[in-house]
Amino acid sequence: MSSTSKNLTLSIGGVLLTTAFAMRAMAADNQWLLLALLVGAGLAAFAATRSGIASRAEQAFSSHHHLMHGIVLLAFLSFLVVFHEEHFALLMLSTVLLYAIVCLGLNIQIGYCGVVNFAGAAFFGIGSYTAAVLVAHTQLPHLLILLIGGIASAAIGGLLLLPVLRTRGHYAALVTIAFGILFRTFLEVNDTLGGPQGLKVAGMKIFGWSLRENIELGDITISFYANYAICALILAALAFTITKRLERSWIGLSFDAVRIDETAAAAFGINIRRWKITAFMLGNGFAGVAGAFFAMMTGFVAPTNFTFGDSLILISIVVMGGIGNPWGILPAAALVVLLPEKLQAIQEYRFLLYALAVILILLFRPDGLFPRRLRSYIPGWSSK
Amino acid sequence: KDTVKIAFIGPLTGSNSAHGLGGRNSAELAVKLHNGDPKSKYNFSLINLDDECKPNVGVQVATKAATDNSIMAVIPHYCSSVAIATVDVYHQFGIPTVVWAAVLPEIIYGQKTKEMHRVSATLVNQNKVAAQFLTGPQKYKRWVAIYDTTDYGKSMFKYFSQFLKENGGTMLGSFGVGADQQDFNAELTKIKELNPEIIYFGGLTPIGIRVLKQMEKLGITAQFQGTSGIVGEAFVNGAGTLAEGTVAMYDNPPVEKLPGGKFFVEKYTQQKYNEPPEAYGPYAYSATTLVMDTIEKVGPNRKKINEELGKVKNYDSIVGKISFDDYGQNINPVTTKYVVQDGKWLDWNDSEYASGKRKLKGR
Amino acid sequence: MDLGLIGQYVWNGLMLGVIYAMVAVGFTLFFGVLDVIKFSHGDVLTLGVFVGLASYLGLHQAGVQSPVVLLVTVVFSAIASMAVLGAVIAKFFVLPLRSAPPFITLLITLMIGTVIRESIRLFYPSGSNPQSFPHLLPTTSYHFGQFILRLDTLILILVGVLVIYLVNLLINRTKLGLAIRAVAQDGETARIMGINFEMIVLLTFGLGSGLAALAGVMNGLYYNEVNFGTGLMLGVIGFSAAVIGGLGNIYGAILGGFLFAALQIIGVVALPFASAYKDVVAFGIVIVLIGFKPTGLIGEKISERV
Amino acid sequence: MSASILQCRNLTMRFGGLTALNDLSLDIRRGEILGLLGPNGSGKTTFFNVVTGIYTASAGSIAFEDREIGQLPAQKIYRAGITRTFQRSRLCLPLTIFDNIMIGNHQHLNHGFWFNLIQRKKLKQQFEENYEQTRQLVTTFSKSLGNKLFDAAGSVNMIDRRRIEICRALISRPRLLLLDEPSAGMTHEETRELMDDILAVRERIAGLTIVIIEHEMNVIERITDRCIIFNYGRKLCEGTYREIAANAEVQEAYLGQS
Amino acid sequence: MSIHHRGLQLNNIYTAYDKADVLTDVSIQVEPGKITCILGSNGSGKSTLIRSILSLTAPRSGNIRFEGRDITRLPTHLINQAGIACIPEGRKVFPKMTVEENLQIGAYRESRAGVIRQRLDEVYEIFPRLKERTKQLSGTMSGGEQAMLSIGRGLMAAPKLLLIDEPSLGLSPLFVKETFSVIQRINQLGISILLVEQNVHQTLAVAHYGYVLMQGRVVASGSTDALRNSEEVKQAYFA
Ligand SMILES: Nc1ncnc2c1ncn2[C@@H]1O[C@H](COP(=O)(O)OP(=O)(O)OP(=O)(O)O)[C@@H](O)[C@H]1O
Ligand SMILES: Nc1ncnc2c1ncn2[C@@H]1O[C@H](COP(=O)(O)OP(=O)(O)OP(=O)(O)O)[C@@H](O)[C@H]1O
Ligand SMILES: CC(C)C[C@H](N)C(=O)O
Ligand SMILES: [Mg+2]
Ligand SMILES: [Mg+2]
Repeated sequence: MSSTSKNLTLSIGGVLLTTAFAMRAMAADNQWLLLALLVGAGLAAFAATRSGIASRAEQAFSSHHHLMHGIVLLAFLSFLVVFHEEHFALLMLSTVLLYAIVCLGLNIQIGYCGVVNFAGAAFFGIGSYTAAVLVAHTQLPHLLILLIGGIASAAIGGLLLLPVLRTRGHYAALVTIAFGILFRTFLEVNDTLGGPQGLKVAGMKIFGWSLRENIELGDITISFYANYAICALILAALAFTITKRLERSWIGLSFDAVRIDETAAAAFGINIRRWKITAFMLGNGFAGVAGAFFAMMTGFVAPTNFTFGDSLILISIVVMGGIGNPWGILPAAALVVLLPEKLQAIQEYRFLLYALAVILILLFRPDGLFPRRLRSYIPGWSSK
Repeated sequence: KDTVKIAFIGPLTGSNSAHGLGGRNSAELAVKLHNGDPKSKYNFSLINLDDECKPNVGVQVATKAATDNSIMAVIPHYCSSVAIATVDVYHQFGIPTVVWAAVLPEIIYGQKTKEMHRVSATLVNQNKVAAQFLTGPQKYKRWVAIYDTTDYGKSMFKYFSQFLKENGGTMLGSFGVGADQQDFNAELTKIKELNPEIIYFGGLTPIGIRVLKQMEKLGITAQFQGTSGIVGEAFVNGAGTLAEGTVAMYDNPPVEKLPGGKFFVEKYTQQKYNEPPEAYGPYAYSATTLVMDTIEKVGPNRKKINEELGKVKNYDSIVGKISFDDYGQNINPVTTKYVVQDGKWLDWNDSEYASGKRKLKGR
Repeated sequence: MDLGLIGQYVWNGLMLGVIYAMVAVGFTLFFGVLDVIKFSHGDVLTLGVFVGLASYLGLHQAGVQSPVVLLVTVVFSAIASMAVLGAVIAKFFVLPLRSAPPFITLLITLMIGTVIRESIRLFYPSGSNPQSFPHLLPTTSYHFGQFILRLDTLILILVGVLVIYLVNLLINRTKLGLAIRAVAQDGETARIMGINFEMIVLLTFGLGSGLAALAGVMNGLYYNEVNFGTGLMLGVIGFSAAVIGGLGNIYGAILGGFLFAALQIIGVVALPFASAYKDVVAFGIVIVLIGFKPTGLIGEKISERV
Repeated sequence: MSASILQCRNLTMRFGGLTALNDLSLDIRRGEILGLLGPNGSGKTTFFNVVTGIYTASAGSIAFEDREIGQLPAQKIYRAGITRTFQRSRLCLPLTIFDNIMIGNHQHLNHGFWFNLIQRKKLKQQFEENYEQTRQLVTTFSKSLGNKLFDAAGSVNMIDRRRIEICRALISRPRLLLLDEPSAGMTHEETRELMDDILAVRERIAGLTIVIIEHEMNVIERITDRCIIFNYGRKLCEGTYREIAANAEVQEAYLGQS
Repeated sequence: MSIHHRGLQLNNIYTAYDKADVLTDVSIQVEPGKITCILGSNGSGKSTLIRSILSLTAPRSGNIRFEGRDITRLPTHLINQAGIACIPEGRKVFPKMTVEENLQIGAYRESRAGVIRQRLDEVYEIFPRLKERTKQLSGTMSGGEQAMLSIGRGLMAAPKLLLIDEPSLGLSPLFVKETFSVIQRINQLGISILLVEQNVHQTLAVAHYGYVLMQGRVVASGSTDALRNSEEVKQAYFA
């Protein structure tokens, strides 16, 4: 076997193994089994990195990206098939995908363009509330509402543009932190949007098809969450493609230049404002769309969904995945969303353990699980 | 024996976790005692879930419990804001539900469902009793209200002001505050300016303590009146001597006075839990026994359990007889007036305040 | 409005401002020395109060009655233990990650904060409930019309101001301060100059954390209540204050602290029927201010050289 | 078209109390290589910063190809055709060498969303064109560097980094190139190589005007057509290297051969 | 080779960054009171040599002795304490501190105010430009001005041995001359000097003894007179 095809096998094997693992962990009820699984995964990941298998697999992954994308999609679909009856597992899967979309947006902002955003949850929330209000008070088609959620989020984010453009570093961080807290407090004290109680949202309908109904195929009942999961998957795939293509383009290059050295970038004619605005709006748009979908999926939005703490969780996904690498976001989002959930068994100790787990991961992989690699514009391209 | 799963949901982390953990321990105690009984048909296993007192988390764990077909019933929620958000979930998945502590009326009366039942009271009655008692025998006239802006606080405030009006008291001003606000000096200074005789506080223990302490700092001498949200050891422990004379209504007599109170306290102490049962522990216990007894009767089948729960009348529990109305609300809880005396919540009627030995502020 | 009441508002604002400023100074110190934001700051503060409280309860049990002894023990146990903890965090979690992206430090300290907070809640006896913090200062009060001046508040404000002043002297007037700033700007070169880099970093983190503990104890003495979430909002506000004032600048932190307190108080006074909106207003104004002063109110004035 | 490509009139740049450029007037002629000399702190780098729009002059005017550019922001000036290197290397070290050079070619790249996200075929084509162009440019400087275009810029040594910086400035085919101490930190040999490269490039790009700040006199002597000496933010004198080297004032203030 | 050599001795030093070996078997001596220079082209490992002495990049093997004491891998600040100061490559002034504060940091180990004052005056005398700018933030100074400050800061330590890495970088010809004469003057005050430079002519003119480094190895050494005519130097610099 040639070394490339060997690496490819490694790569495919890695994806399949991860999927199998995720399924097993998802189904695990027993905390000891779960613990064993987690430790096992940690060791396996460690061994794979140390032995260089991981980086070879990664290499193959990026050079055969079409094939690999297909395989990842297949992995998701197989997840759907296995858990077709399990409402909760599918809900979790969809949540992971939606969080991933928000984080892809944050990744464009923070990882590419260097615009820090500590209010990811707030922009997610703007999308959610927009959807909640529009679903309740208008007849707009729900797909359009998704889009409007994104636009609303980007537009309200636009109010922050002036301070965001003028500040850097921690000062820019403060702008978004303040906004995040303001947003949450506003929702809590304001009555028209339901106050701290939040709002109920009707389920999503696409062209008359209600996503909130189970599908009966003969004897098999497919959880209605599968509908949501599939739609979330489509959205996530779209967001992913946009992010990845952005990176592999001149736009991505401009983002990088702005992030790394504003002064030098300006000296070469790069319009700093334009790119910061683009990244900020686009990222918030992602969050808004995901938020709108989330609202229609869970049927309920409340200020406590969108706290500063939630924004930090979103950032921790980006950081843990490896800043700037969209591929890192998926496993990190899965970890961050599922771990506390799976740890329900240990109840009041779960946040403690979750925090400890994150600390350990960061100490051992300070650049995140999958650090970003050098840009290649055309995957698999090599000069003749 | 077959094992049947039931779920308990409450705030196990976060600032209301004291009550959540007390409830959980009580529910666990009920399950333990039941499983120890050789005559029972089923073994029960209790799944404990944490709603963090956040509606969104609540919806998530409610979904988790409701969609798990092996779970036969849920005993959910301390926080009304969470409970009200989850009603749809329970309804949609048809899982039998007996609420153990949340008191917002709409949880049960918002829409008529087969699934929702509640052993604890609604907050309506306690506010009625409070308004009548304080304007009547105690002759207070001028109120100011501080309430947290969750639906619990807001709803408390809404009903109290309504009953206050009916009884001829005046509300000089009201202040909605954040559920985790630290500093109330600004609000209290304003209140000082308004100079009320009595301050109505609609909210939970943590900020109740803060408000009380900061009142003292500013030399506000008005009487302090709470709601069921502050009845519990946590409040007197936190507020110390300042708690003296605080009045609040709560829909149950003190544990010792409950029909099964002695028994409960004794068993609870035997288990050496780290946390006290808190005010709603007995309710959690009763809700759990009710669910288990129902399942014993009709077997682990969600539909049948719902039907059977709908029919509950005069069920004997440690908190007294439980009877559900058409909506599933327990109609029996009787509001009891409480007052803090020497670091303990006492039934007003047993206190030196009732006997006239001590007096509320300004009386 | 009654003059006495206005006085009361100002006085409340002063007290709040002092506490915010002390927390903000800590943030500025950490930022100053390592260019990192330590998000566990608020939780370290909380832990400090709990240590103080525990030592109070211990002594109290042992029969110690003298308020002075109790006070001194509470203050010193809190400061000393948190100073050590701050140094430990720096040594094992911040320094090893110095070459990693700054977000990592932020995240890891955030998680440390969570660990601290959850540990208090879980392992302090009935830690999930608010705890009563003892009165240890004289509570004599003087009435001037509607204005009540309590001796304990006065003492707290004076102590706060004094401590901030001393820290300021330390940073700007002493060799240690010089070393701290040198380490902040270029750790390697500072080492070449004979500065014990690690020691300075640990000292600074110890100092900042000790300061947080003191602020926490003051907060406890003022409000007579602590809970495991006490430091959470204080941390966020302290951070905001430090940044809005201008990071790395002690005066900025102080200014930011008082500004924030003022905004909150003005929010309630100016919006009598919408006092719940006071934080919305305060944070809104912060956003606007930072838009006009992108490097903080007392910002660095140098333009970057190329 | 006038003979001078850049004209400065009465330029003044103040930093607080310090006047870094003081009523400076000078002309740069089309196609020449001009040496900019002067003691440390005499305002040479500041002059570059003002011309490229990184600082805005406190007073005075700058005309590039007869068009006033004094108030324009940096990116517009670059688009007008002036590029530079920095005294302290300012490469984006985490990016590839190719990326760094492409940053210099920003204005010739299509930044449309449609183009970048959807028309990937066209993007590929533009990428390949640019790759070819970059490879050729880089190869004139160093063959080995030309083969490493997709390595991180941080992985190569100082001299190669300088080369990358110069390529970054040249890729957009500017008409005025400003080099700030390109030879700093290099040995004589390396400096000579680099200067040969620069001369070669000028051959290739007809009409390129170069201004070079240098403290290395043999370099100045070898490659400049003309020199201007700064002192205290003013023009001390100008002329060919031989002329200025013979000037007594220059000797005293700058060369130190009295 | 005596153990009680009073200057600096590097014996068989190997140093590497991550994977890349930079110094291979380097042995060097700096005689007390003398100027020793290291010549070598870009990337030959000169700065790495200095970093090894200062334990900034600790050597993998070999040892370093100063005044007979083993200082290999000693923490950097203790090496400074032993009497070795450094003027680092690229000046490395503290940009957000004033000129005077930078100089004070140079004398960090000295606690007597009077002595510091006196040294400040000495430095100001050598570099009047610094005296004009005592309150300027050093980050805003021109490249050459920063170089003066960096040298001044090194002098403030009054070290026994001064390591100087490419001091003439970016300096005007006049100033390069001045710098070399300053170096000579410092040396005459009794301070030993290890000078790393690319400026061969002037370096050889002031130094007493020299080494030539090529790809991390010492390829030639000797008195400066000898070096001036050596093949290796010509090869390294004037090929
Ligand atoms: N941003 C700034 N703020 C304050 N002063 C500055 C700034 N930039 C430059 N200066 C001052 O302006 C003067 C000219 O600096 P400039 O960098 O132009 O000198 P230069 O001629 O390039 O010197 P060198 O050859 O040493 O690089 C110097 O005295 C410097 O300190
Ligand atoms: N931090 C580092 N990590 C990895 N390699 C490095 C690092 N610093 C230097 N190198 C490599 O080590 C070798 C020697 O570098 P060094 O800086 O010691 O050379 P030098 O002789 O001082 O050169 P110059 O004249 O450019 O200052 C070079 O190949 C360089 O690329
Ligand atoms: C008194 C408590 C049981 C009130 C409860 N927290 C609720 O929100 O309804
Ligand atoms: Mg310059
Ligand atoms: Mg070097």
